[in-house]
Amino acid sequence: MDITYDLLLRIFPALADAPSWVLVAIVAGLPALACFAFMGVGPVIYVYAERKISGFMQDRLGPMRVGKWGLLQTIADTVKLLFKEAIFPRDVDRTLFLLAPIIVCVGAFLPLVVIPWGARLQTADLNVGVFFVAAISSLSVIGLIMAGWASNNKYALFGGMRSAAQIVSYEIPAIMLLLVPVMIAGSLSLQDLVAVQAGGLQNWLLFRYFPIMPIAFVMFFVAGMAECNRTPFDIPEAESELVAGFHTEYSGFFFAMFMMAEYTEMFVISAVSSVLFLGGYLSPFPGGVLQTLGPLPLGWFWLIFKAWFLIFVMMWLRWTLPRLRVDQLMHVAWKVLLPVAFVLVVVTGFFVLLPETANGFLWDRWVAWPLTLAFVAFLFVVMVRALRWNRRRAQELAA
Amino acid sequence: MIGLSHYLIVSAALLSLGILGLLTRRNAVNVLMSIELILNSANVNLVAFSRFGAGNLDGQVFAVFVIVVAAAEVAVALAIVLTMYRLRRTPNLDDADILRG
Amino acid sequence: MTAADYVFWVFATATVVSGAVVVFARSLIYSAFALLFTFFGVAGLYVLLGADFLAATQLLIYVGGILVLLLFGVMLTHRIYDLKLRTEKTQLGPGLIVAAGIFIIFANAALITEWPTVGREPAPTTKEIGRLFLGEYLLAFEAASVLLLVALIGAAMIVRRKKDA
Amino acid sequence: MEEVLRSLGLFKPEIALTAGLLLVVIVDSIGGAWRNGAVRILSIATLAVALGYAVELQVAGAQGAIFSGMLTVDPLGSFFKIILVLASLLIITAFTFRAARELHGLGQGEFHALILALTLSNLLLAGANDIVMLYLALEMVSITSYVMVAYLKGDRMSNEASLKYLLFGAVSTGGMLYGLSLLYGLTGTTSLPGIREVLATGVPGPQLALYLATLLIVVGFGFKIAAVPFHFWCPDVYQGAATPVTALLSVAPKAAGFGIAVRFFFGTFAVPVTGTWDLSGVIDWQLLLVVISVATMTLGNVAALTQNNMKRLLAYSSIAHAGYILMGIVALSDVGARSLLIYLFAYLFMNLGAFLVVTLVHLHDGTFDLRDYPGLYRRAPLLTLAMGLFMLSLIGIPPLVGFLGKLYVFGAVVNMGSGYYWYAAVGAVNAAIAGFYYLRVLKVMFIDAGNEDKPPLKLAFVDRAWLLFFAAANLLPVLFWSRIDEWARGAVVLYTGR
Repeated sequence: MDITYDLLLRIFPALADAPSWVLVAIVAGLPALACFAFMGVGPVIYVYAERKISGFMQDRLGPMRVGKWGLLQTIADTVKLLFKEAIFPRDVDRTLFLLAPIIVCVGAFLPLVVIPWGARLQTADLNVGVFFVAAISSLSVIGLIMAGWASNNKYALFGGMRSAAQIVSYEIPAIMLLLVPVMIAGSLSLQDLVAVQAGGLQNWLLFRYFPIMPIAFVMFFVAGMAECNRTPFDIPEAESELVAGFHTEYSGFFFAMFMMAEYTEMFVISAVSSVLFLGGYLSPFPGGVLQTLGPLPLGWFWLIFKAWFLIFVMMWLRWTLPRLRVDQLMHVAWKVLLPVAFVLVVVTGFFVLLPETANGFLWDRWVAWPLTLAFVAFLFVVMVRALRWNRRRAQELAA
Repeated sequence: MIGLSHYLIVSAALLSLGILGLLTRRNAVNVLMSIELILNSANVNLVAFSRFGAGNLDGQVFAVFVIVVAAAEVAVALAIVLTMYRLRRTPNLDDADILRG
Repeated sequence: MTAADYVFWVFATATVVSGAVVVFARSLIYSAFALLFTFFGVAGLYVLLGADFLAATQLLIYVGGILVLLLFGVMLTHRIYDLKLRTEKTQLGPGLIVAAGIFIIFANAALITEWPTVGREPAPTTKEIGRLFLGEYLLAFEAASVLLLVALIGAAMIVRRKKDA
Repeated sequence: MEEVLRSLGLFKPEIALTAGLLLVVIVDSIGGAWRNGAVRILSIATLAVALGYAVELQVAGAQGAIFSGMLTVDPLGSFFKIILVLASLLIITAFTFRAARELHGLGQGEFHALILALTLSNLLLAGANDIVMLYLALEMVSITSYVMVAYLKGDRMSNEASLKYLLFGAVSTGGMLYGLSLLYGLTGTTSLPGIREVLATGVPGPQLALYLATLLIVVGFGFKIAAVPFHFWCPDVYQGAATPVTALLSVAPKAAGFGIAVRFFFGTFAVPVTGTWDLSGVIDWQLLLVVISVATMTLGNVAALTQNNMKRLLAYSSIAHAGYILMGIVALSDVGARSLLIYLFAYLFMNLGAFLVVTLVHLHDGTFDLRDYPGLYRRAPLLTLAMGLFMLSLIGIPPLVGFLGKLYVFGAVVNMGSGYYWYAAVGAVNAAIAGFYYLRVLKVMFIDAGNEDKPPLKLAFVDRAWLLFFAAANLLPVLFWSRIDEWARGAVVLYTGR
């Protein structure tokens, strides 16, 4: 809040004389408006990207009709959704039915308040930033249960309960893993977390403490993906089992709200992951190159770039991995992620205490980040080769 | 100006609502909710005193422990309520009446 | 009134009104969802009181943990296709009188007592609370972990269906 | 860091219990056919080590506040530690899975882990020196007890008992928490010595909040020691829980509750003067406790008269005994505190003995009903004689330990002056009422006819040994009473610093 206030006064010094309530309204309203705009427009882009990407991955073109390369397709879809009649089935509990999408949306949007777009571009630099994100994201659980319950439909209820169980289970390892960067930075504030990663790619937390942080990052990302119910963790809305999960009965605008919340949540998870592990709004080049372009700060660009890359990974994984069963899902959360997370936290605690490694291990500066990059590249190459092999095989079969 | 007494009155209201729930509700889960109201009222007290009265953080730390205890209590309580439901298909406390004498 | 005062009234009203819904709602599920707003309102009061860490804790544990548990409790102890979930209320009259008496006594006590007024300006609490946990309250912190362990063992033991020797 | 290291030296019994608890959990989760035996041996060893450390603390007369004033260590606390650990040790060795029919076929690992956790939290409660620690320890004791009561999970009575216990407990501790929050608001500190310092100078202005706080805190203690009118849970819980759990609950949490009550009322709500304490502030909690105590013993005894279920009978009897023990707190003097210690010591052996007999009868006959007890003398003379001894001890017949306990308690009250003679008289009348139902048990067992056709009870050797042990523990202490008296006298040292 105060950051916005400072920024505002710098741009319009005349506002200092305005009555306090005007200032408060502007300071509270502007970021809210900005976030809301971002939330409104973001999903349009994500949905288009998702459809195109899945198209390419499945060897088809995706939407092509509306606009050049189908660019206007999602806009048309949005307009259609907004003007469609919102149907209320006869036996739904109207109050809760209406309240549920609102709560889910609030839970998805509120974390944006603390996401830093730049050193001074942040709605509120909360002292408990990371903790706040974790706390707020539990809000959507309630919304999902509420939606499932209010629909008065057994598939919706099962979907709601499943997603609640899933989110609650994955929240625990996710919060444990949040602690790893927090312990290294010694702060819960997202600004401080970014600040410790300053100085280029090799200082990103992902590339420090070599075997620890890459594991922590991957696990956090997996847990985060499970929290926003993405494939392979989309059991709550598994269309082959539950029709469409908790939003089976929703249509029109309210359905759009759920979609908006889901994509926003994806963005939040990706943005938080990049803040925690990938240097947030910092540019990857050493010495702050390209951190600003002339007078224009580029922090927001880097953050969105990293976040969108992670969103791309999510969409990529969607078409790569099959859906898990419920028992496998719980197995992953409780018997794989959680114990490893505990071990990581304890080990990191020891290493943070050791003075020599206070900034990562000795080998981190030279060895760790190339190794991590090489590993990622290797994964990429393997995946591409597998895809190529697949295609060749398909052609052979066709021939 | 909002001061200590405002918060204390909110807390007193929550406390009496919790007690009202205890006295009038017959469903075990509902009684648990009333207990949560009471715990929350005590927490509001503790934090308000920490801010306006005592001037130290002991109250806030106390409140954190209260929240932790509440979580443990609810977990055990729901386990017991679930067993009760499994044994006699009702969550109503009035039906729990085989122990008497 | 300053802006913070308005915010106080909003949160206080939300807390008390939703607390009343918890107690008076005919349907159990409404009580449970009203509890969400009570917890949220209380968290808002914490923020106004300068307890940011506690507010986040309140949301994380009460909303993300306890309330979800309670909702599961509600749904698992009812036939879940029954949307209404009516619960019985008894002794409403005497209960109201007792509760009103308690409210009057405690509100009166809050108003007439000369509380200490040292006070503490709102300031970030996270670091200080962390220090207290690992310093002055170290033992309580460890004891709380034992308590959680016991609750975990106990709850798992109670709901496990099969007897295993 | 130095503070922690210093504290750990005075914290050995609790450390032993924590380590044992974790070991038991780990061993139990490893599995294997040998785990039940291993868990049992591990728990016994843990409790024995903890007992050793507690005795060491007592002998050394260690005093001081540890962990930045969270806990105190003093001879009084060490005395309670010894009693609490001893109670758990006796339960684990003499009762549990072999002797208790209800527990047959249930998992042992969790049971032993829970007993260790309960003991640990009892010790923390008895030594708490800060209201945060007090509340936390109280809830630890309570939550562990709820789980233990629910241990017979397929059993409706056990389930219902635990639900009642839990709801009642949660409400009373919630009320107590509200009282503690008011106390924090009034004094601005959570440390008990700090609170005493503020209360000693007096709270300015109207005292209503202080009264409310005291009242609510008494609710919490009253629940823990099952004093009237917070006793409703007690008979149901005692009846519903497995007998070893009942036996443990009737002694350990109650003793811990008295431990913290003494600390609270003597150390916080009063100012220590040599030999006696003076009331601090304006709260006349003595009067409040006198009323509670009289109501507790009277109601407990009267209600016990009509009971036929032995567990319920012993439950009401334990309520009545809590009333007697409260006399020691009301006395507010060294003599009072000493009488409380001695009464608890006596109560430990007589009550556990009585529960052991009830357990053994249930093991062989499968009944808790007094109406199934006739003819027991002919079928199991040793058992019946031992029961006779325990019953006489509970009445307070010389020269058994129960008599000595009552002697000290009544003496402490008489010591307070002529204004309290009536209080001692009420106690004496109550002891006479109590005689009726204890003697009724004896009459049924020795004189009444019935069950002639049933075969004699074949007690295992271990059970006989334990019966003899408890009988001796009731009979023999009178022989070296001066030592015990000296021990208790030396234990009445309350550390009230920060």
